[in-house]
Amino acid sequence: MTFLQALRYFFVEASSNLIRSWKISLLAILTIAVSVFLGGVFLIVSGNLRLLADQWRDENRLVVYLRPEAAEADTDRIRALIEEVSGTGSAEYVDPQTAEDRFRSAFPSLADLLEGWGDQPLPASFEIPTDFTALEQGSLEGWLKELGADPAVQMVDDDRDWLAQLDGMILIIEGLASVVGVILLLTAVFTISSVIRLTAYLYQDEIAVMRLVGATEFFIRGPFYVEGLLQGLAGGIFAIGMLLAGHGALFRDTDGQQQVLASILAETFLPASQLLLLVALGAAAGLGGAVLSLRKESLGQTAEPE
Amino acid sequence: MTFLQALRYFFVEASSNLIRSWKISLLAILTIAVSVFLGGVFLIVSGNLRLLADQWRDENRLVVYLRPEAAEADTDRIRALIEEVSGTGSAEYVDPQTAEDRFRSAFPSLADLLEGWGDQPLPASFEIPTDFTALEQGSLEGWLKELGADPAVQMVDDDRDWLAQLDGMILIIEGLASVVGVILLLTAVFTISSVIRLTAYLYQDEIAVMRLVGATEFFIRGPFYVEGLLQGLAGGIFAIGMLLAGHGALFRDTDGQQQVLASILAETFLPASQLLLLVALGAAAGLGGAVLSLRKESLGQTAEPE
Amino acid sequence: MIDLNQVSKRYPGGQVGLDEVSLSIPKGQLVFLTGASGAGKTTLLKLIYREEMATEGYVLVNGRNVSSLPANKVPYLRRTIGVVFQSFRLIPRKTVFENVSYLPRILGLDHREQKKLAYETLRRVGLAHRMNAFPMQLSGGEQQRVAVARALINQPDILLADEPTGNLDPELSEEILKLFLEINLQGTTIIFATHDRELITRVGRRVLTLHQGKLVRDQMLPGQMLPDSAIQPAVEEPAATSDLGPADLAKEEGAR
Amino acid sequence: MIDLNQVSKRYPGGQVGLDEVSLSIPKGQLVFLTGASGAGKTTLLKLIYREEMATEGYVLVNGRNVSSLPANKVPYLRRTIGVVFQSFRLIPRKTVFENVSYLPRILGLDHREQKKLAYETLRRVGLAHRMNAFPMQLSGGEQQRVAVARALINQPDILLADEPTGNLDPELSEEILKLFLEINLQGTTIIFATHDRELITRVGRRVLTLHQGKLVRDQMLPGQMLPDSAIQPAVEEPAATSDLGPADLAKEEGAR
Ligand SMILES: Nc1ncnc2c1ncn2[C@@H]1O[C@H](COP(=O)(O)OP(=O)(O)OP(=O)(O)O)[C@@H](O)[C@H]1O
Ligand SMILES: Nc1ncnc2c1ncn2[C@@H]1O[C@H](COP(=O)(O)OP(=O)(O)OP(=O)(O)O)[C@@H](O)[C@H]1O
Ligand SMILES: [Mg+2]
Ligand SMILES: [Mg+2]
Repeated sequence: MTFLQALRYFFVEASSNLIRSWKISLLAILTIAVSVFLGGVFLIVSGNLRLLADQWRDENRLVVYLRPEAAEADTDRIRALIEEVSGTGSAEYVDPQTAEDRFRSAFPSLADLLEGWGDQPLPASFEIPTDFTALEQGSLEGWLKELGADPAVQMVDDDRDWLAQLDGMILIIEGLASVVGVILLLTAVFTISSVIRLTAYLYQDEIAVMRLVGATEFFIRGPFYVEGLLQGLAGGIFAIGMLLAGHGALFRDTDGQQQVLASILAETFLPASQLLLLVALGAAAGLGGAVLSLRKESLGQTAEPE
Repeated sequence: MTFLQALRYFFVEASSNLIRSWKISLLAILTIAVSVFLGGVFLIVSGNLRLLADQWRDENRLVVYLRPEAAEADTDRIRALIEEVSGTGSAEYVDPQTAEDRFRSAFPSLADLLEGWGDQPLPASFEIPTDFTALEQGSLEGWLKELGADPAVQMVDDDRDWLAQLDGMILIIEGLASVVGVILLLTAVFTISSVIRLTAYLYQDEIAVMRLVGATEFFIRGPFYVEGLLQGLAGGIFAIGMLLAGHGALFRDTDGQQQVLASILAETFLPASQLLLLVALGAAAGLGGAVLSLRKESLGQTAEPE
Repeated sequence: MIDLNQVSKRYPGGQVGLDEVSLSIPKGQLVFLTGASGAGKTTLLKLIYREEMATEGYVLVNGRNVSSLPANKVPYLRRTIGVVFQSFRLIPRKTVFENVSYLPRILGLDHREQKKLAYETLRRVGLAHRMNAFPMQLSGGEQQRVAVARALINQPDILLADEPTGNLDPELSEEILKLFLEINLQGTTIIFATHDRELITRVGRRVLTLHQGKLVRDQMLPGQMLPDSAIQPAVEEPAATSDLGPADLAKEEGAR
Repeated sequence: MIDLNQVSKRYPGGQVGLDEVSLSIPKGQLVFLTGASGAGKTTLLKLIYREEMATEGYVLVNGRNVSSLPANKVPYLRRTIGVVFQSFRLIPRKTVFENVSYLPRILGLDHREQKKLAYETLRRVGLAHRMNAFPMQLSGGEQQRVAVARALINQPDILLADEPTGNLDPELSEEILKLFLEINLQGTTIIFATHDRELITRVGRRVLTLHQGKLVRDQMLPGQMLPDSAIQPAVEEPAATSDLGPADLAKEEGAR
């Protein structure tokens, strides 16, 4: 038999087995589908959280407060000093009035506090996006010191406190997701190999007979491998379907509060490349399970499952 | 055979089956263990998050700012007005100096701002813990209005903005955990019933023979039910062991950042009652899987798994 | 004891298992059942212990219609019937002892009595020394004898033996036969399906011959071989229900 | 073709399967293998197609030591050996056709040829009309004939038949026997394990008798029954390897 003929034989054999033992096949397919689905949920949620974090990081700014007595020349000098590093046009000048307006809208409950502090209670400042990561940590520190030492600068607020807090939160959330993710992955692998191993137990009499009438391992295992592969593919595709359906349902039937949750966790769906990855994962799981469960040479030598 | 004899028979039969088919038994036990373990992780994490949230909520206060010109009599009047509702001794008076100290330590980067605002930049205030939920929403609103209308009161900051944000965050985290939890639960039930159903397929020839030699359903199913129950119990106990071990490991081998994460997510272990619940869950899963998989009258009528 | 009234069994695929068979077997009778491969012997036995149900007609066992028996009563019917299955049907996960003593065990016999009973019964088929072996560790003939022991252990009212000597050498077949004759003398009704014509002619008794699902012959053979232990018949020999005389059995139903 | 040299097989439980058996079977010979239940017949066959391995001595098939054959060569050995297993060993998930044509199929025969070959072979055992049935839907004798067809389909060099007529009526046994004689004439070496002494004496040829794992008799019987189709023997009759004269086989190995 040529290799192509053999391949054809494997596929015919595998599909007829799939159809004949459709209950068990369905079980295996669903198991893989559930696992891949969970993987997909993890990818979606972690992807969205990462997006959110990036957004927060983008919005974070370095603020250089100027002394109230700073002249226009001082302001220009400081701007030049800043843009030398962060790039031309990157620094936004916030005059005292704007600062006050922003404070009022950000902390309406504290707005009254400003009343007692006379006219122009907040200083002018420069705000610079912190995404200019070209500068290394060491030289950034130096530059910040230099800025802070400028006589016209009252204070440099680089928000690193807050950034650290943000990082901590992202870490918490990602950590949580990773822990759950790893556990899920282990469960999935475990489940799939359980199901396929039990299936192999069911087939072991059959395998024993094939061996006894002169089949080589290649012909015995081929159909099972292809069966595992097909089950895995089906499971993966099914999971993608569930993900799509679930994603759709999440954004259709939800009211306000849930809507917020949904949009934070699952606004963006997976890109095609990751969908493909998930299907490949399902196929690999199916094939891997089959390989794993047929691994032992001794399998099929005894009719009694132990 | 008396019922007690029958029960004894079931146990003897079940344990000898467990020992003889120890590979498959181990599979079932591990599956249940993994599921119960995941349930336990969920309980621990959600319990700790809830604790954290409660802590935050406890620390949240209602703040009544007094006008700078408020006299001592005004202060006493306001205190009476507040304690009438929140209970005697509940309101804490924060004088301007304390307020300033607190601001400085809370926002060190903004401390310089206070310099320009003259002496006593922050007003005196009353802080009241918000855990007096005895008042209904409607009357609380009225009371807050009344307070705000008092001539000596500059502003009532009931932090409801911030509370809403906190609630939102808790909702997000709990929502995330719940979604994952529900999916996990479904996976566990699915997995267990898969494993037990496949096991039942393995036993169906055996069951058919028992039927043919005159065994009643009671005697056929009894040992399988007990087997499922024992597997479930073992799985549950094993899971508790894993949880304890995992919890221990988390607090032994971690450095700073992870330590923070760990203490937020898993500081407190589960109370005995919840541990018992988890073991019971495992047992129920094992028994339920056995019942489910032997449900069909037709099972064991044919030697060929479909 | 066992009555079939115009019984037909058509399998789902359209195969005819039995075709309008009527017969009556009184209590205590030993009946041989013969016929070519695929003639319907196993089918007939299956209808009696209700592994299969008749598609037409009815089967009475002890006067009760087997087909209309509610499902939860079927086990009690089967406990009064010992069956030696053609393919043995031993439980691979259980030892010889456990296979044989399954029914006594669920009937509440204590362990020591089970052991004694199983030992006694296995000794009679020559397998007492293999009590703790698993079926897969036995030769074909040994498995068959375990199946025989299981059918006999509960002293059933009816014994259905489907080709119980097909894997045994003549000497062992003879011993199994004697065993059957003995328990028959104690009142057990026996239907013995076999291809072994030599055995049938030697023993005599009533012989039912099936051909393509039809009962084509119901005859009484002479040559009443009795077990060594039999001093006098405990049950009187029932009259033949067919008036076909004894004939050369070897010439029967040659066409397959 | 098949040589056993001081071969012993002791099973893990301590059971003796074979005990120092030496024998030689030349190409093209038809040999009967007999002995009481548990005597070691199946064990001897298993050693030849290497389902079991000898614990002592060695088994040569076609001059090659079967025990030292690497695992990946075993399938090629087995393809030259057709085996009718005592317990049939049909695959329940596959139809009769698929069971029978499994080996031709993996050897690369196209579907039409498989079908033709399977039909031809099944027709010879009288089961061509049940090609699409599953084993569970067949009677015991029908299953046995499927097992026979599977062993024959690939025209093996060696045929090992373990009690291949135990579930068949005398007429069918006769036909199976004729089939074996025919393929024997075409050069296939056959070992035929059976309890049917009548059949052995009628056919004649060489008879090996086992008793408790030992080869206790190796004799040549007269009465050379030939298949109807045989005009003249294609293979000359090999000489007996034992000088034990023909004896009354029925008196052999009575002690169990
Ligand atoms: N897997 C095994 N484990 C242990 N003992 C075994 C095993 N297989 C066979 N035996 C023992 O080896 C002996 C020979 O068995 P074998 O199957 O060769 O007998 P046989 O001649 O084929 O008998 P039969 O006519 O009953 O089929 C028997 O006593 C049997 O119990
Ligand atoms: N489950 C089934 N489905 C379809 N056909 C069946 C089934 N069981 C038996 N048959 C068919 O019914 C007929 C009678 O079968 P049965 O098993 O009663 O024969 P038997 O007399 O016992 O033969 P044997 O001597 O070969 O055991 C056969 O043609 C067989 O193929
Ligand atoms: Mg039959
Ligand atoms: Mg044998």
